[in-house]
Amino acid sequence: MLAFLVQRISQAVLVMFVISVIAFAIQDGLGDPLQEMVGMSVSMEEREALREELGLNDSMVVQYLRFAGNALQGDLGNSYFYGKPTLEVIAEHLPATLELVIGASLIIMFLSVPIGVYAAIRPQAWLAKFFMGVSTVGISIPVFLTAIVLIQIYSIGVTIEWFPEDTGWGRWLNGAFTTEGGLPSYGRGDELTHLFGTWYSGFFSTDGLMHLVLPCVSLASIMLPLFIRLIRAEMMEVLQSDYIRYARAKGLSSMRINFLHALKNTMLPVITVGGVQVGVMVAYTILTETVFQWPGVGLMFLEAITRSDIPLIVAYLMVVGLIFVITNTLVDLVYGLVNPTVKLTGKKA
Amino acid sequence: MKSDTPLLEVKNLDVRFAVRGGDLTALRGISFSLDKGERLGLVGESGAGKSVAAFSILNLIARPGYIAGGQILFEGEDLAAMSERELRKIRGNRIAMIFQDPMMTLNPVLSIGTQMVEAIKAHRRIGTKAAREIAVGKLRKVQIPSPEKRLDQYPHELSGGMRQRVIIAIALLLDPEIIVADEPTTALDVTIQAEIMALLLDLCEQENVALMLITHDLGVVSQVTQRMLVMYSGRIIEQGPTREIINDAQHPYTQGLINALPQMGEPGARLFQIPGSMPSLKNVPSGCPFHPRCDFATDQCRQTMPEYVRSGNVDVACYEVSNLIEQEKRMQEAGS
Amino acid sequence: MKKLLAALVGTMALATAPVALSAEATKELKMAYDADPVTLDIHEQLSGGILQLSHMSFDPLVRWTKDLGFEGRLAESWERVDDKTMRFKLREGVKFHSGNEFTAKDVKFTYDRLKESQDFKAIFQPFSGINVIDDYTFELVTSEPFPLLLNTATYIFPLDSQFYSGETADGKKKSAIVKHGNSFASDNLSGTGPFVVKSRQQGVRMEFERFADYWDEESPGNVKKIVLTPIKENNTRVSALLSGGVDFIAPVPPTDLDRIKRDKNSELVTMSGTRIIMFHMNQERVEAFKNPKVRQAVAYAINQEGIAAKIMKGFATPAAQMSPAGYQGHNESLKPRYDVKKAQQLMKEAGYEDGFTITMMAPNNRYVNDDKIAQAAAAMLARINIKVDLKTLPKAQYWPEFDNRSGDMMLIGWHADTEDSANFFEFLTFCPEAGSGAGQYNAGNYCNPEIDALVAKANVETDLEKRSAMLQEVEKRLYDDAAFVPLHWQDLAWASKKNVKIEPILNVMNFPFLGDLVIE
Amino acid sequence: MTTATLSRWNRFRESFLWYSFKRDKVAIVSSIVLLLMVFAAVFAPLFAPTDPYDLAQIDIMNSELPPVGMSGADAAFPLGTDAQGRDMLSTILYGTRVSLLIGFGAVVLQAALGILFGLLAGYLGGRVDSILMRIADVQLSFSTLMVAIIVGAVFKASFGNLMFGEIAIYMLIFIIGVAEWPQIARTVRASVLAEKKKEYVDAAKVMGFRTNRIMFRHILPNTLSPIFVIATVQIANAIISEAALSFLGLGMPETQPSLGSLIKSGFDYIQSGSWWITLIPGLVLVVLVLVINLLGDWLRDVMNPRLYKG
Repeated sequence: MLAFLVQRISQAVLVMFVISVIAFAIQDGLGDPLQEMVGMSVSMEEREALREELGLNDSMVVQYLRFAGNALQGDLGNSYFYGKPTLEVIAEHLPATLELVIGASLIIMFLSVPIGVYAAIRPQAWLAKFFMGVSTVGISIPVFLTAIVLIQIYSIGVTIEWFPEDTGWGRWLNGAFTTEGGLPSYGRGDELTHLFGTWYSGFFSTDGLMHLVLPCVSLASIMLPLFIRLIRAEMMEVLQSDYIRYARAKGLSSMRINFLHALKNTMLPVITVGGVQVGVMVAYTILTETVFQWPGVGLMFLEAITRSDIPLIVAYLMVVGLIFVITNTLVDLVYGLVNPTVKLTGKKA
Repeated sequence: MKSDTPLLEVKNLDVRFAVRGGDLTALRGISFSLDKGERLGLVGESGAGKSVAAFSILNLIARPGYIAGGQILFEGEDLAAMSERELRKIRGNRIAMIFQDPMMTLNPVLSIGTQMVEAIKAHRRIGTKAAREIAVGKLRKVQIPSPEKRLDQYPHELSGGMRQRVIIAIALLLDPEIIVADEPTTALDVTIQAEIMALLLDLCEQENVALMLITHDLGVVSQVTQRMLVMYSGRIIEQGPTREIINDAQHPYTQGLINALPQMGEPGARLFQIPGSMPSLKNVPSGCPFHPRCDFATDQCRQTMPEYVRSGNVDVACYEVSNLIEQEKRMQEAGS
Repeated sequence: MKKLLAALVGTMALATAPVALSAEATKELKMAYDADPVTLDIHEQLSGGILQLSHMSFDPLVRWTKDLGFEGRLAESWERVDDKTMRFKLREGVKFHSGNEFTAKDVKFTYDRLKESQDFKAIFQPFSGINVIDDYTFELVTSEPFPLLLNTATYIFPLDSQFYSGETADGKKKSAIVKHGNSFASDNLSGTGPFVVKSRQQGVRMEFERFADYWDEESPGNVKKIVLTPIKENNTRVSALLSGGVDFIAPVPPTDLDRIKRDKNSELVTMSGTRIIMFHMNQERVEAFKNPKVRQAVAYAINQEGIAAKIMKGFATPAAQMSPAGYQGHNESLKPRYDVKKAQQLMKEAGYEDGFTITMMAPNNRYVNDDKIAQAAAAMLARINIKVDLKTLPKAQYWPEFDNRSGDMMLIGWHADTEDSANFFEFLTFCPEAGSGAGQYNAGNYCNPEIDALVAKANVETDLEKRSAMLQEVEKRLYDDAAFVPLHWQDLAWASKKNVKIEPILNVMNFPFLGDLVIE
Repeated sequence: MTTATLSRWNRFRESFLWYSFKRDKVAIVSSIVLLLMVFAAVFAPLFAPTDPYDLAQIDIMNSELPPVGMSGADAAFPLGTDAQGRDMLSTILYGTRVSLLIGFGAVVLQAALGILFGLLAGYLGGRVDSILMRIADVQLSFSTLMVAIIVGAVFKASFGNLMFGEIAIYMLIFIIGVAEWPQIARTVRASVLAEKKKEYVDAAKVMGFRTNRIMFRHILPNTLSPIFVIATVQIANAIISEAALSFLGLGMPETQPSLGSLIKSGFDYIQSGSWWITLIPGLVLVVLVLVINLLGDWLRDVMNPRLYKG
């Protein structure tokens, strides 16, 4: 077990090192941070003086060595825009993104498992076909379109008059589709409960939860279809296997066969693929946070790009790299726990 | 000890597979019966429908197969017509099964204990602790060393032979009437095969459990079973007491099978081979399905399906045999 | 209407502020701008956001009125002693948020700090000194006669000198201006303004609360608490207003103007702005641009009305010059001159009938619809066979390209800090000269020494009539010489719920005086 | 019956693939729609009434005209015009061509890299395998977006800005190709590991074939079916990634719009009247991606024999 963790930690360090080198190499391509810091009418000498002060004129190697030196003591430099250490800025914004990812993952888990299993057991049922159809369409719609449509329907509200008002059913249908909206369409609301450190959570107040609804649903809308199709495919394969047939031969109830015997075997590949997708989801938060003005690391990263706040960009890329390695390690640990045939040192091929 | 009504009676069972381009008939109206404590062997080349017959008893045929006709009477009820809910009460409880490959039969991610306890609790209202004791008892009965430890182990931690012992133990958990064993030892290596088969035989005798043994190994059938059926492309072509058939096989196909067995005696003799191979279900020959490979095939064999005719205690479906019997009868009448 | 500078002598009556007993402040305002202030140190950066914060938590000596006149705030009255000095009389009994008394020494402290600040240094360059006469009077002295003294005075927001002096616990000077680090002033604030900063999480939320003993009793403002949330994405910001999440938003993108007008419980206010959007034609990079005929052809080919109507959806005022209406240099006679035939004819006369290829660069997230404007312009130039390879960039990447002039035609927008025409010419059309910083943003490398001399003369001309005439002459000359291609002045737009009366507190400089805001 | 040497076409017609294709209505409809779209996109210059890349044809005055059938529509612009006055129909046709080009191009690159690395990792195993898989892990921690930003910056530094117009397509193909190759590599590696155990590989070794001959001539053909399946899904993902990149302003330039950048440019108008500027290209994008996904699903079920459908 220890060897496994050491191997992962070394991988994390390698990943962070590689990212920091790449990020520094493209520094000048990311634009000039000075623009954001000085007014338009500041003369060239002033800018030159400031550039000198910030050490931007040094050669790239010198800057990187200074950065690496500090990084070893845990100081990833100061963000130009926030004027604070980058790690502090990230620490402030990370909880918001993590809450988004947690919310979306919960939605995904509670929806994809039942739907996936149902679609596997009764592939021909029209409801299963309906779910599969919706999930295929879901994958094809870019997230920012879903987000905007959600905002329009559920927070601003949309009045439908397509159906003839004069007929009974027309009026009923119009009524059914018209929404007043009301769900908050931006930000995390102001009733956040403080958990620890910089983690202010929205899960513990109704206002906080209301703010979480739309962003989590749109973030989940990217991954949900993927998981449904994955669980369905794996489950159908497992249902063909001998031990399932043997379970039926033992006279077990179909509930037990499906939700214990089959599901446990189905979840193995889902966990490995799922783990990777959680890492990818962190990247998708950038789109979701932009549309919902969600103060997470995604929006922070995008603004850092527009402001070419280079220390923050480098720090963000390293932290995301670290998060990815951590999720991978967790996935392998969980896989080891669930799958008895795997000893923790190596992964079953 | 033939009781009047047999424990299990299969009457012209039809099983078909709904595959592209029309249905394929896997079992063509087979009938046989099994008495209490009796050991019946099902023999035939692979593809003859032995396994389909075994699985159809408990209606476990995987899609796209389905029971198309006939009855399976067990203790007065027709299993073929029974609902899934009632059938479930019988599976594992009254009729148990043993599959071929122990590597695949046990669920890899659940412990042996879980898979045994759940079988008991599916049919008895009993606490887990009591169920575990029953399980340990059965494991001891199949001679597994330190059974308590086994309950918490996982299938991948046991050898093939050991696993098949566990599966036999599971089959006996609820003192079933019948055990259907689908080539229980084929997947094991030779040394273990004899051991496991002997174990199964003793336990069936001790517990007075009827055994329906599916195998392609005539040696095993001749030692273990009391009656046997010989199947060929979905039909029973010969059935009767094992001793009688082994010593004096009537049907040419059965004779071919027996002659194919490596005999002790003549070293270096070439083994007899039945020419050709088992027809696939897609194009079954007309009349008697064996006719293309039969030396005695006549036009009659090629057109119509021969009826069963009794010779001694053996029922045989072969024109050649029925003609011989006719002649003997005529000779006896002429002689007497 | 000519802008009347305050009379030489005499106090500016306070009557202009609407007289009403200061209502008892109880209301809460939720507002959303596209960005929140970068820092609390109002001398750290000269930008719209910082000036908006200044007007909320500080008070200037003098501030602009709606019609570009002056209104005394902390300065009760002022008079010109000679053509180089102006004496100011301060209001008494004004308190800082920290409770300290406001006196002339705070003005001196603020003046010295402004002289030190990298961003404000240039604007206060003409000032040579300040001398405090007594607690409530001081004099500002300029090295030369300087007509825009009051214009610059609008940038002096007196700081609480006691609060900002001395050292912090870890030995850092409290008054230090630190550009990228964490200074005392960037996190703490004490001014005389209507609102105290209660809490701040950068990029997420800022809370203000009304200053209990705010000096301006006559202010009608009844807002007790303000919550400012930055919403970057236009769509989300407008949705936030329409869904009732916020009460007041700015800026409003042109595409959403009629959506807000149609919404029954929100109200839209627009005003023509003072930011000119224009193209430079780089003469050094493209030989043809040296020929005035070609430059005029380009000027004739661009359809300012079309862009303003279609792309800006009527949300911009087409321009033919740099100075917007209300500035001294605004020359009524100059009109947009869109005429494709004349443009083609000019190209033929200049010998470029079959045209040439140029590169065009524009930012895509700096000015309203900047990338769409550039595309439209490129399409218009194609009509006179000028083939354009357009490249739009985010602002952080665009400005370095602008500094090393890497595009043949480059888009730029400019708002005069001094609200005066001379500022446009000094930065955009003066012959570029590294030393003095003149023509720092002249991406056209246009150079006309006589025009530069005329502007220099105007800068020291204190007689307003003469000064206006000179500046208008400069605009005329640039127009005839087609030194640049003006497009339009960007309008300003704000939107709020019906019960939030924003119209009276808004102005052309986009510094909403939230202290006087009334919510029904 | 003597089996005549079936021509490749007969073998195809007899195959299970064709059989299940005929019976699966969804597959038929999706492939027809896909073929139509590809055909229209490839021959865009013929079908499109105007050439959206020729700026002279664009007149700012007829911008934001609604599609035909709505008030104020202009017959010359069946699907209306965008904010620049460009005809939507022709811009969408050219845009679909760009998006398809990026989708297919990126997947070809992904497949090339993925197959090469997957084969090497799977077949050689040991250190090569762990190194390649570590690179894949690092790669996966960079989502497509971050790779786009980094590669975009590198391209700018090396090629300079002004050439951006021409190289945008190749850059995007390179970005999405480089960002997503691990997906295919992992699939290939998994199936190579499975194939490696099979006897025919030992047989080939015994016959003395060199390693890469075994890899490419023997193992690869047997791993084609999963690659083919994942490739179709990756095309759909590539098109969606390009749309996401365009939304953040990192995709195709306005002058040569892809479907994604068309949606982006119309994005501000979606809630304010001229909704068609975003929704029509959005619809085309969704249909295109949906059709490819449906074909991918069908292919996966057909190619994966163990997944019998009842």
